[in-house]
Amino acid sequence: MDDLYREYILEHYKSPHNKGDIAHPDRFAAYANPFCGDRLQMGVRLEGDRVVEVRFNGTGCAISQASASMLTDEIQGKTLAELAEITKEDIFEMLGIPLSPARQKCALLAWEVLRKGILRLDEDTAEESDLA
Amino acid sequence: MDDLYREYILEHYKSPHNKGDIAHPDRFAAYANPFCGDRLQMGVRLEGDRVVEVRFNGTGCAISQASASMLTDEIQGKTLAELAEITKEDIFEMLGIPLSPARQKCALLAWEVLRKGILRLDEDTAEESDLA
Amino acid sequence: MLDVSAQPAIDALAPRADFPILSREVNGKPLVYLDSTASSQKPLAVIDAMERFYRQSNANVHRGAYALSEEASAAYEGARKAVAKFIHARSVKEIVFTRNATEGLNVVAQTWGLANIKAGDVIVLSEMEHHSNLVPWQILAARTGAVLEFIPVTDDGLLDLAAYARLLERRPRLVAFTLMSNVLGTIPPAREMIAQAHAAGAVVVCDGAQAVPHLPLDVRALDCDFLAFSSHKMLGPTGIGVLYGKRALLEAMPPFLGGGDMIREVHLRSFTPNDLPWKFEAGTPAIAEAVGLHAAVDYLSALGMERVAAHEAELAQRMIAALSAIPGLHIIGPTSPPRGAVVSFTIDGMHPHDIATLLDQDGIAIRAGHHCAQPLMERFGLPATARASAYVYTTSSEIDTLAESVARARDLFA
Amino acid sequence: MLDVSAQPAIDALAPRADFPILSREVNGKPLVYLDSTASSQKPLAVIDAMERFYRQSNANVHRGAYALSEEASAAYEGARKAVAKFIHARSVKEIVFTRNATEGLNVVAQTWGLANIKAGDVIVLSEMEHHSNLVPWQILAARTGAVLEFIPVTDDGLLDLAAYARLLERRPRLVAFTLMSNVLGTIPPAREMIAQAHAAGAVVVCDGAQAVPHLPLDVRALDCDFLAFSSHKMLGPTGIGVLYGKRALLEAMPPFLGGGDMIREVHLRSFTPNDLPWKFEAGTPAIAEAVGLHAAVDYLSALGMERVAAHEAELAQRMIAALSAIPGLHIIGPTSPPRGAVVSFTIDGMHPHDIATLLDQDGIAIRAGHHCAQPLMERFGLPATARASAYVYTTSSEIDTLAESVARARDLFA
Ligand SMILES: Cc1ncc(COP(=O)(O)O)c(C=O)c1O
Ligand SMILES: Cc1ncc(COP(=O)(O)O)c(C=O)c1O
Repeated sequence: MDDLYREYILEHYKSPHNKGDIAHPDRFAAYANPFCGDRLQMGVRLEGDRVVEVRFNGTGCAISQASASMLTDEIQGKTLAELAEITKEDIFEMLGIPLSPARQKCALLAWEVLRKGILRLDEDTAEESDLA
Repeated sequence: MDDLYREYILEHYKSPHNKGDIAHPDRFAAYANPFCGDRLQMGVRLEGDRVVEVRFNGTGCAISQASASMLTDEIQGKTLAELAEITKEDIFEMLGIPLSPARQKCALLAWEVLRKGILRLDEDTAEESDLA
Repeated sequence: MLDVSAQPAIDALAPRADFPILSREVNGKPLVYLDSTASSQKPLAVIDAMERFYRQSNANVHRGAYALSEEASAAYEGARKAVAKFIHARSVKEIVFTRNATEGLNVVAQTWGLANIKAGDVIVLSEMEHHSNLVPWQILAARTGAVLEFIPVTDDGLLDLAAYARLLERRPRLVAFTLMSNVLGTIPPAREMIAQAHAAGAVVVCDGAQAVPHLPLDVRALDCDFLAFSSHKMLGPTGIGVLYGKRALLEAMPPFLGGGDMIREVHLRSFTPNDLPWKFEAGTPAIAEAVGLHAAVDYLSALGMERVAAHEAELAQRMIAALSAIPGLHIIGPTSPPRGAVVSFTIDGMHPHDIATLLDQDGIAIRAGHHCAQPLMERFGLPATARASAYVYTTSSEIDTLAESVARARDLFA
Repeated sequence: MLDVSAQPAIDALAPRADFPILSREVNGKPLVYLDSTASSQKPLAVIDAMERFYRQSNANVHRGAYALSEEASAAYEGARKAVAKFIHARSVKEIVFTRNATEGLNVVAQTWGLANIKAGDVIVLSEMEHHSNLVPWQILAARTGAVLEFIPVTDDGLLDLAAYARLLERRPRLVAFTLMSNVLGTIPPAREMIAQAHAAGAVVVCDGAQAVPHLPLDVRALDCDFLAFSSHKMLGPTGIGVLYGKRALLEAMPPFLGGGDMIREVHLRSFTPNDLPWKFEAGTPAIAEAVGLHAAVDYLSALGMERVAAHEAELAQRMIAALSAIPGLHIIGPTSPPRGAVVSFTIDGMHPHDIATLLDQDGIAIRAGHHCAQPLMERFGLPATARASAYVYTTSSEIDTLAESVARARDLFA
């Protein structure tokens, strides 16, 4: 049981970092988890192409909330180019817990909002590899 | 093999009775076998409500052609009321051969044209018994 | 917490040995399958019937002039007759095989609906519908300009019948609602609602996806005009469902899909549709699946649908009692009969997904999410619920295991 | 009559013991199954895969936060990947599971078609299409005012390519044709035809119901825009089929049916569709059937589709040689390669049904009728044909048995 719900995951869940709204974000995006419908939104304030403030909001499971909490910690202070380097695997490593495919979707929700919504990356070519 | 294709069936098939067209039929109907798409048409001349002439036409298998040949022999000279008395079972008895469900449809094609097309019977109530 | 062990045990209604999957382990624990509302498990009778079909009688249906094809056709049409009898239809012509309940509802929307609904017509649905009984009507409304109105759901999970009566005053063309909510377990008073709708001049579509597996159902007594349900939720295979429709309505409807089997005659530029029910079955149907559904219907009939309903009513009360004893846990939906054995709940400070994941580690399969009823979640201001559901193979000791595991999960997050 | 015994025997390509039904007797004779064009028999690998799924992993897919549901989802999506690879699609997003080929063709007609076809637009089909590739376009034409034109079939059963070139000058919006005729065995030069259609600005829909089971197929090389086929004709179960579509086209299309799984978000009066391919899969899909299809695709891949095609090419020539030696017998369709191992024939003075019934009494299953291609029958001035077809389990000695039985049947009617 405690494999997944480690102390630090529950802590991030109960006291999430960077949770809330930004009044006038430079970039803002919201995205629903296709697995469960939970919505997560994220806003950033930029100076040049560097994130100087980030907030997320929405309800979600411990995995998605902890992931958003930890990822927004990472985002703070990075440039958009640096953020584009973050991979799925980085997220899994950051969380440090074994995840089933369904829970991986929860873990990646914040990362998806970041990539598709904030960084506005076209994921098409990346997803072409689904036959590997 | 000869169970189904008895001598008399093949004879009716090769030399069908009452095959052809009537120039000015009093009643005329055509119907396709839902099982195979073969069409069979039938025309009758009436005097009062008595059939004085009947002809059928169309291509079909030995079973449907022999059935039409034998049924039209029966029709000749009967009143419409008498014809309405002819049942499916009468047709099977008339043919005198064992028929699988699919071939029963062939055997009954002429009878269906007679009932629905010539006698204009509404079969709805009769078919309600399909849950027996 | 309630001492459930003090209550008399409830055995499974069906022999558990009939269901091979129930002897499986999950995460090192015996499987406790409490997600039959999403899909039921299958008895050997169903699995074997399909296997036998493929090993002995497999062929395409309807047009084969050889023994195997006649056997397959007889098996397929025999399944239709069994289904017709199971729901007390008048004729096999009223039974159309579809892929699932969802397709059945879409068939009505896209054939009867497009032919009969005009701009400004009112369509009455309820707030507790499954997406499959919402989206088809949204698409229809978008195409035709019809107006959708909704029977509200009360705080205790019932349909607001006074509001329904007021909606009927607007003389809707169509009323569509579920005979049992897949989230709340609510069983609305369908017979009265249908009579009222008919009095107001509406055609009534019932979503039977939950009712047909769990309750005795008689379409003649109910008098609904259409009824859609799925095989996979009633012990049968995936890949097949049923649309029941009153014959006169089906006769008057244009066909849905075009192709083999649904035609009587085809020319290059025109066709004549086939008779009922084949008019609505284009292409090679789900033959082996019909055979499996037939076996499922026989299995349920042998158990007796009255007994199935009684078994589940008992389990529902047991589940509600055991779960509501857990601090911070809230049942969403009616807590007293009539209701189905599907129980939604939330726990303060816990997301339903985390509940389900923690239970899974105890071998317990429950569902968490919006259960394809997002508007109902919105109605209750919830992102999701956890949902446990029972069926003929469920025992009270499984319910006890569920309650213990939920209590432990809650403690972890407390 | 040709002395077929003088020719070398051709063994089955697949072990016959893999197909339990082939050891069955019909009317006291060993079953000789020569109707694979209508539906194929199933190897144990397929039957067992589905049985195993129901016994071990059955659950609903996509939204379950428990192990069983994740297993079922992985099995279902794994099948999609296997199918994508089998036809060399670019992505699983291009693979939509349908009930059968027929539904796939209707999906294109009712979504892409209704969104893109306008009054006066030309749709080019061929005279040898199956009803499933005719009626959907007739319905579309009736709704939109589009014009249907047909590539003629020559007396020897080939498409008239000169006439096709002329039809393309009318710049059709859509060209739809079969990659193999289920009556004549004709295999049109699809690659060239598709390139020409694209050059003329048309979107191309291919009916792969016969080609996918019997020929190596690469949608990227072929470059068709849509391709529909059925599992039951390629060793897989009934109840499932596939629609392949190029991603950009699928993305731009409105959804087909509304309901669970095909949505991303639902409100009372609106919804947003899900991503590809789920956008086109409403309701609980044919899960066990996908598992069975996966096993079928693996089985065919292990045999090798090149070898399947070569085996059938040999059997086709053997069948044509043996049958044409019978006096009064006429082969309908091309008599030399490239062609499939489906051979239609007529016998002077005999209706095809009587041929099939007489053969059935020898345990031989062939089909007789219009084969869901009535316009093609009209083209040849025939009410029906008899049709024998071979597959991976067919041997030359079965062909010999066929020819002997046909000769005897003919003698009875002579
Ligand atoms: C060429 C062709 N197209 C389409 C179909 C329709 O296939 P299904 O009935 O599986 O939808 C068939 C099957 O008979 C066929 O042979
Ligand atoms: C009430 C209700 N309606 C419709 C459906 C849709 O059933 P299916 O997915 O089998 O089409 C379900 C299944 O979840 C349901 O519970």
